[in-house]
Amino acid sequence: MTTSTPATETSTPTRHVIKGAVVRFAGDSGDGMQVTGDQFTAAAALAQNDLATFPDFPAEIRAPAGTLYGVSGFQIHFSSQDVFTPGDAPDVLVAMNPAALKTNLKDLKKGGLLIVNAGTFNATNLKKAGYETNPLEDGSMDNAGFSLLAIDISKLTLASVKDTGLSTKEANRCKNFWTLGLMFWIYGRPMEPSIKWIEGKFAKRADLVAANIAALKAGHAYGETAEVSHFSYEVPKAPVAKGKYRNIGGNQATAWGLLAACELSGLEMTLGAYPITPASDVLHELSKFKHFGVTTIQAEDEIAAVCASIGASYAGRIGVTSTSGPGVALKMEAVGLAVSTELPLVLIDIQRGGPSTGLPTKTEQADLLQAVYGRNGEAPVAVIAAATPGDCFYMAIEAVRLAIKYMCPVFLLTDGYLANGAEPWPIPDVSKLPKIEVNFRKDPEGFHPFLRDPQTLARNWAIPGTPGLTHRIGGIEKDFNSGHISYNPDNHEKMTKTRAAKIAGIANDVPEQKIEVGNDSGKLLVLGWGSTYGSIREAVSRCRERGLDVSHAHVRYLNPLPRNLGELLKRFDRVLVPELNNGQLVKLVRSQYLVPAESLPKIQGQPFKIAELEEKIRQVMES
Amino acid sequence: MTTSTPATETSTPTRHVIKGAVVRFAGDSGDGMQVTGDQFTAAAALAQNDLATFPDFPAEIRAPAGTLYGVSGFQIHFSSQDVFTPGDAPDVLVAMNPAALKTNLKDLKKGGLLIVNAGTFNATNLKKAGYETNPLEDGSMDNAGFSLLAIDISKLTLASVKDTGLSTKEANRCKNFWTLGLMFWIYGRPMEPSIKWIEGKFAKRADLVAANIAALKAGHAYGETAEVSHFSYEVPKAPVAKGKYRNIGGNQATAWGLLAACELSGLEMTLGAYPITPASDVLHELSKFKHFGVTTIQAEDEIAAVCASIGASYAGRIGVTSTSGPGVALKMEAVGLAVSTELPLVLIDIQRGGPSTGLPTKTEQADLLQAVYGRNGEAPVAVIAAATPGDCFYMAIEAVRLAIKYMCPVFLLTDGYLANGAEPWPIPDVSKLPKIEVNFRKDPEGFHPFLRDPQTLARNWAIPGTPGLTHRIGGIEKDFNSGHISYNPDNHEKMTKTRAAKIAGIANDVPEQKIEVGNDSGKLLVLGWGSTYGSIREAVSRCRERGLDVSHAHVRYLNPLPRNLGELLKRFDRVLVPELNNGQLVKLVRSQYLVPAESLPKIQGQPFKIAELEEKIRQVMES
Amino acid sequence: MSNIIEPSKLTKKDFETDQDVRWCPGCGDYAILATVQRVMPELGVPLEQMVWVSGIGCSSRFPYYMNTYGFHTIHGRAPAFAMGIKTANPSLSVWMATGDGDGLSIGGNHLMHCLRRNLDIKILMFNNRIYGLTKGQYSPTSELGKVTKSTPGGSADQPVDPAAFALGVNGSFVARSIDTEAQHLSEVLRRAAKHKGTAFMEVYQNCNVFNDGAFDSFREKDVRAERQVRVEHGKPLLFGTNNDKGLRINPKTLQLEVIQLGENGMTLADVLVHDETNSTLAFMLARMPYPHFPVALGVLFAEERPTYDGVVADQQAAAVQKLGKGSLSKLLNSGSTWEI
Amino acid sequence: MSNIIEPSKLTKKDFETDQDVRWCPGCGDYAILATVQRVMPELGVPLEQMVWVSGIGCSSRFPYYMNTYGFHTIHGRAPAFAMGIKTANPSLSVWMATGDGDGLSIGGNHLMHCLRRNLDIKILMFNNRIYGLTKGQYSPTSELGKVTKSTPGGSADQPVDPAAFALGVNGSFVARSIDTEAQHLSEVLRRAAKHKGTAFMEVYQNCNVFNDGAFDSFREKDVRAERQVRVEHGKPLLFGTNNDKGLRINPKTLQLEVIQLGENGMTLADVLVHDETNSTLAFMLARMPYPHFPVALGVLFAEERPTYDGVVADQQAAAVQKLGKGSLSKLLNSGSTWEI
Ligand SMILES: Cc1ncc(C[n+]2csc(CCOP(=O)(O)OP(=O)(O)O)c2C)c(N)n1
Ligand SMILES: Cc1ncc(C[n+]2csc(CCOP(=O)(O)OP(=O)(O)O)c2C)c(N)n1
Ligand code: SF4
Ligand code: SF4
Ligand SMILES: [Mg+2]
Ligand SMILES: [Mg+2]
Repeated sequence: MTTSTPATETSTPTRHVIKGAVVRFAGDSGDGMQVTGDQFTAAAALAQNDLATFPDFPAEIRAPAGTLYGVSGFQIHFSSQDVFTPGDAPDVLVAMNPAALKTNLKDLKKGGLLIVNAGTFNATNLKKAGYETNPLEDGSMDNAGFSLLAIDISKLTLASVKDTGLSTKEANRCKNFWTLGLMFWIYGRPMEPSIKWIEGKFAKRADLVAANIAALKAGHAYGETAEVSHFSYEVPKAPVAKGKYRNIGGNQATAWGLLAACELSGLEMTLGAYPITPASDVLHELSKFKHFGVTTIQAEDEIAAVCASIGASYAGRIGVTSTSGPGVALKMEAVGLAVSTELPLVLIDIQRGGPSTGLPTKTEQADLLQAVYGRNGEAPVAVIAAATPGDCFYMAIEAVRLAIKYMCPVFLLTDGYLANGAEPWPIPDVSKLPKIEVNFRKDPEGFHPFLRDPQTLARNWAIPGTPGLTHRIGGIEKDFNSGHISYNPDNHEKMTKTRAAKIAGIANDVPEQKIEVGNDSGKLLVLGWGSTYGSIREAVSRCRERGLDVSHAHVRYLNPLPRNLGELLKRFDRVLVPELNNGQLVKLVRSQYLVPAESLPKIQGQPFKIAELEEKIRQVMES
Repeated sequence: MTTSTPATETSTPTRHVIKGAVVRFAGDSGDGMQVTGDQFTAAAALAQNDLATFPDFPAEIRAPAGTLYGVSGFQIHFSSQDVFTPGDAPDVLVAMNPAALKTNLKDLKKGGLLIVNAGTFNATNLKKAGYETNPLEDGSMDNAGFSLLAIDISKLTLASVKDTGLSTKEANRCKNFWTLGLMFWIYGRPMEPSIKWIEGKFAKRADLVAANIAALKAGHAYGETAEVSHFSYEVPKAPVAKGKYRNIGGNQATAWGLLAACELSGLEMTLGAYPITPASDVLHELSKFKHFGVTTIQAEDEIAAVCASIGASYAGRIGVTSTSGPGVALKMEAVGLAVSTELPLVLIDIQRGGPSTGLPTKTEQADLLQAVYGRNGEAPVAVIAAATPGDCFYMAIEAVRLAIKYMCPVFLLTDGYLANGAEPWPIPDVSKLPKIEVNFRKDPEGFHPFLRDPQTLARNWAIPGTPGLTHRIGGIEKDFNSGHISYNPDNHEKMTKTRAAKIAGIANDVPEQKIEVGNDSGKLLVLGWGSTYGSIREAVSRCRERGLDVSHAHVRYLNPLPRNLGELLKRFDRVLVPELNNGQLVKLVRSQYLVPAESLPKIQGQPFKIAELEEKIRQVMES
Repeated sequence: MSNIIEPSKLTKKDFETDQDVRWCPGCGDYAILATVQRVMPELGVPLEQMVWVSGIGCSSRFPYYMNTYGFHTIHGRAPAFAMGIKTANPSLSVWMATGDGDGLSIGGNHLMHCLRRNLDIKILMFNNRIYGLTKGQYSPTSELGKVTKSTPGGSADQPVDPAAFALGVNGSFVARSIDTEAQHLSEVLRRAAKHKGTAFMEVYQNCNVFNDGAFDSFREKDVRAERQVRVEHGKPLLFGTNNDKGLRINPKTLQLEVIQLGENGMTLADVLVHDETNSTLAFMLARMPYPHFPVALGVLFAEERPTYDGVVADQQAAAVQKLGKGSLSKLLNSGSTWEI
Repeated sequence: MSNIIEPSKLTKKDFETDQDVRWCPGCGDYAILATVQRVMPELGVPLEQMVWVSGIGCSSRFPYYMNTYGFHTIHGRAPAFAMGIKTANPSLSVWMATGDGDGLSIGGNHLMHCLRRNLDIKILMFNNRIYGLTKGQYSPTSELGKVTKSTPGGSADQPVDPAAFALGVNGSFVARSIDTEAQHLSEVLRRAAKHKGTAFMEVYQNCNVFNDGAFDSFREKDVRAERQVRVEHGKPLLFGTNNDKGLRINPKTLQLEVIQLGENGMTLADVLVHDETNSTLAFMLARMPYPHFPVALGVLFAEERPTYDGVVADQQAAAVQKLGKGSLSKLLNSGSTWEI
């Protein structure tokens, strides 16, 4: 999307109608930027803008106040048109202290608006932020290509709440609502919903309710004043489909998708997990839903977690384990057992920056090859990936469906960017979601544990407690015809090929690869997977608006790859594969289809910016 | 090789000169077939035949006597020409009991010689072996296409040792030496060396010495008797290079190669290991060599084993860890740390049948992709593989050289077939082996832990105890210029690319890919790696003798692949990749070079037979 | 693979499988298997309600020979699998077979957490003080200086005592027995079956191939009486051929000591009475240095405590009680939503 | 990154690094770091001879702040890395920082084996009874029913006591202290430094963000005297504001009990004298149920034993003694060879 920014507007009292904007709130961990962002998001949603958000937490739990690494941010992109990412560079940057300014200013869009809380620009904070001199005074901001609103928000907040009798410390905490009030005014948002929220949130503290509301209103009133009035915008409704919406985050959607799978399959679920960033919230979220038949086990480590999940599957539940890269590495020996015993298992890998401990709070897509190949012996599993926060819900259901139908481990790949990102989400009609069929073996007649469905090649699932079906399974090779241990050479080859054929067969049970944007043949296909969906889609659309013959396809099924993918790729002169890794999907497609796909890697712990993709695509097409 | 078998010979009293033969000794675990095989091998070696051997142990520790799964075998292929494998089908099969006959007869070559100990064909043993009737009497062996020598070896043995006053139980144990004596006569071998061996072995038991020698001589004498005399052969010397030779097994060679690396680098070594079949013998062997400066740690598990090895590397030793597939899976998280901290680490994966516990005592090559890709994040390592038992010695040295020079983990892949196989080995002149250079950082001037050699990109190795170089390292991303923790996006990309470039650069430090057999261009290239060397080489040679335009190249460096490989592959119309897995190297070369290499998988826990490869190659070339 | 028999009619045969047992001839595992198969029918648990879980090792082959549900998993992880199985279906009777290597070397952590959580499963640890399946390396229970394939110069590790370990991590039931002592082992198995919580049983098992005779010095008929003390709750800790030796706490050193009844005024009254609810006593008995002291066999410690699976089940029930069975559509429509 | 100073001249400053410490303001880790940095110079170990190893966790960030060699490894595995480091170079002084999650949850097995082997390293376990770095899930030392992000209904796990665990697996040195008690902690550190073998120190550490006040009930000035018993070898186990309470073993129950001097005839003579060589007493002290009993702090147990690295080094030396420095060419030419 393109937004006309303040600088390009002629200043008039009436609101400037703009397509949309990208706003970033940045402040100290203690400044409540996440709350501000959430409230601002809710308002945009109610105004029926399309939007996407992304929080940016510091790596430290609670960094000392005022430090550079203690800065917490929240970015929102809202628009009257479809929105696919939280946006590249902010049109408006709100910096609540010097450190926030230092770490974020470089991102402000040319011609953008900078709002700073001048009240925090004292010697100590400036020093902590590494400023020799005060940037608000040393002239470094004069005609620096953006508009500056330097306001002593701290002072104005204290003034606005003085009658509530709060301690200065508490009073000072209200400054995020003062700021919110100002931003509400700038974008013409009603204050009521946030006032309601404040009343609910601080119900037990009347003084806090009064203070925060007072601050909110004061900030709003301040907007009215002359020097701000020409920064007033209106972002019309977006043409989004009718229906009921809610905001949903990636990890939340993943957890809720698993709950959905319980209801759709009628099975109970066991999540075995060990805390790890950025996966822990899946455990936290699911632990609230015991009444959905979900047992969450916080195991002693990742190995115990996956083993407990496999044990639960063996006993007839949906066994799920959630973790991130290093945890996945630890689970692989056990995943091999699930492959060999052919038990359903859902592995959720919320990828983060690697290798090793790497960049725990940053995003990356570098676990794909680990998921596909990272086990001893020939141990094929299914691998799928979610494309957006909301998509996590549906892919989690899909992971469970495949695991049960094919009696195999299924990896669901998401990443830190999806996990913490959020978007408005059309609430599905549960009654319309397809059921997941489960057939436990009951009949002793002719039973053995590795009897297979000739169609899917899945073995029958006979669970403890079933009379007449007692049997033993394990990780040693099994006889195709009896399920007993077998060291027979031909049998081993037959079983290995069968396990491989079973996974390969999934390709016939999943949608063909479709084109997201553009034609299904042409000069260039941009092939993506996972969380890069929004950036690629938007970048390709922009290139097409510029008349370039480029299309976008986004792979959700990574192993096996969609049955028509090879043929699709061959219909394009060139294939470009942008990934947040050093080139992984590109290896899979080159090896499988022998197409000269080209890698476009980014390994910075951050998502692609639309602009950089657009630029690369143009370069590629010119080269 | 082709051997003229007895049946094809006209029977005369003088010894038939044959190129060579494949002999298999098969009997009960308790029958001492391994000893017999070793003695027979020593004799062939002394006669200067070229040879290769392979033992075949039962999966159970000590299976009950007489059972099918309790059969233990030993196969030797000796010849007056170059020998590359222990041979496909035996020309001579020695079966010491019904179970041994039952499990091995199918392999006997058409026109071969079968020698059985008729004395063990009683009701119990026949039943245990699953024989309804006695195959020696029910006519099932009449003109079955092989010659039969049914001898009551048990009785003759007892008779031969009756004067030594041994208990029947002990006397009966001598029958393997009776059999050895017979085989010595058949191939015209001197008995003295084995007599010496017996005298040494049983030094403490004069009666056992006497008995075993008596049995040996009796068996030999029996050979003289009429009905055996026409099975008497002579296998001339092989045209092997001059020099001093010894017999060496794969795991032994691996262990000795590591000892060599200690001497060549002047460093001490720590092997962290946890027992696992078929890798345990590397631990066992190295534990004998403390006086070489080797510390072996039997850790509590594979994770502790690799971590202890990394700790040792950090402290300035050569850190090595040896294991098999499931153990490798467990080590991967820690390997990622070695990648990130850029410490030398040698991982020896003696591959076995998978997935999961799989077929622990069988061989397979299915850990290649795990070694290359099986870690979280972008975590490239070097991967190399040994081709023959003796080659394990040199590749172990190479693994250490690369690990130290490039400060990175190096996987050395061998497998159960190499581990337990053995071959005559020209003893190298130690003084001629290239030294391994080690430069510990000593100079505090301008030091930081991630300073790199501009050539190799290896970081400097500064070990605890060095004054002035105290520093901290870990698995979080590090700043390229200071080595401190860094969450900087561009730095992360730079470090990731640097680690990748460092590994890729190894290609310039290792030999170009050479052709083993045939021309360096043509119709078909058979591309192999690891333990399939002998079978492929022999099969390709035979095909060429038949006039087929086929060549053999064998990859020792799997990551990075040799710098000239892509260009080499493109010089052939077709590329066939035989592997003891479901197609792994073939994926790597297709993806990297976009050549339509074809996979020839065998997943039976057993090596390729020369004949089956020969057949496949012919089919491929005709198709 | 099996057919349906009602519990009361079950016999030893019903617990046997059609698989031939592949342990070495003479292995102590055979005796343990036979005793277990003999005791199981007494428990009145239907075949299909019983699950045997194991790791990897000779001992871990156990499930293949029990005609119940069985899961031969991966090395050292059996307790974690059992955790998933038991919490998924608490009505199952879950038994675990492990070895000193499987359970205490690679698997020590899972065993520790299973014990402290008090998951309601029964654990048989076959302690032969060696790695059998991998052909004879020393284990965490092998004595210091143990010479094996991997330690030709003798091991440098101080061993750990399984029972003391279990007590140290707060295990709720800790017992010891011997492979060949069918009766004693049977009694221990019955007690374990009755215990609600993790029942940890260490069974000394002879590996006649790689560690033959490891326990002969106190296992053989002729030495048994002098070298073993059979502990029974409420009974004095007596032993000896004439049952005239006893254990007491020396009031000064507060350490255990062996006393000879009749000698320097010692009477039965001086002998310590076993109290299986006293974890300190259990700890002392578990760690008595042998051969200076006899080996304590029997139920060293037993205490009823909430089980992990019990608490989990209760929380589940309480949640449904409080919130009703979860409804997805309610959930999806909860919180702030908006219509367009 | 550092320059060379001779040991005797070392000061606290020398042990500090240029990295700014990134723990939450108010975290107990700061106090521990300061105390450690203050005590280290006393040990006379050159900076370059000291190595700090850790796993992952807030506490495991410790090495970054010590100006010695440091290795921030992976979660739970620090003892295994220490094993490789110490055996590779026994002259190094190896210290380990870990947490209740790093050391007892994922890392319990390595810690157990380190303790039983008696590797000569010093281990500081920061026990805040919570997972700090991952923002507040319960840990193996959290009390049963602990409500956290991952256990909204309360945890179902019975906790394990680190000191009892260490004693159960045969640890040779087990001590306890508190983050804020600089003097007491200093003394424990000195004792640990002197101990040859694995010195295990549990330090109660306040996580003011996710488990604030976990130890206040016995840590605060006003309650300290009544709620803590400071154990010292050879000294009676007295506590209380007026030092008039003591611990004794009840001769009947053989259990510890608290006695009030002066009441029903109890005198100092009745009070148990601490014997740090008595593992049973240590076990009792470690497991005293709180708050019914005070919390025992100090060196609970200490015993000199052969160390793993010591035995390994001796074996190495002996081998060279016996066989001479190994020669590759001798080896290659040994056994049966033949010339062609
Ligand atoms: C991950 C892994 N590491 C190692 C092994 C090899 N292994 C199998 S059993 C075993 C030890 C067995 O010892 P124990 O548990 O005492 O059983 P036992 O054979 O003595 O009954 C080992 C090391 C394995 N199967 N898997
Ligand atoms: C393999 C792996 N699993 C999980 C994590 C995530 N993780 C990091 S620290 C930690 C627990 C920290 O708790 P503790 O050891 O008590 O340290 P504290 O932060 O409380 O000082 C976890 C679960 C990880 N880094 N690596
Ligand atoms: S190796 Fe030992 S433990 Fe294993 S089966 Fe044989 S005798 Fe039993
Ligand atoms: S989270 Fe807790 S333990 Fe970690 S630094 Fe903050 S206060 Fe300390
Ligand atoms: Mg054992
Ligand atoms: Mg903690």
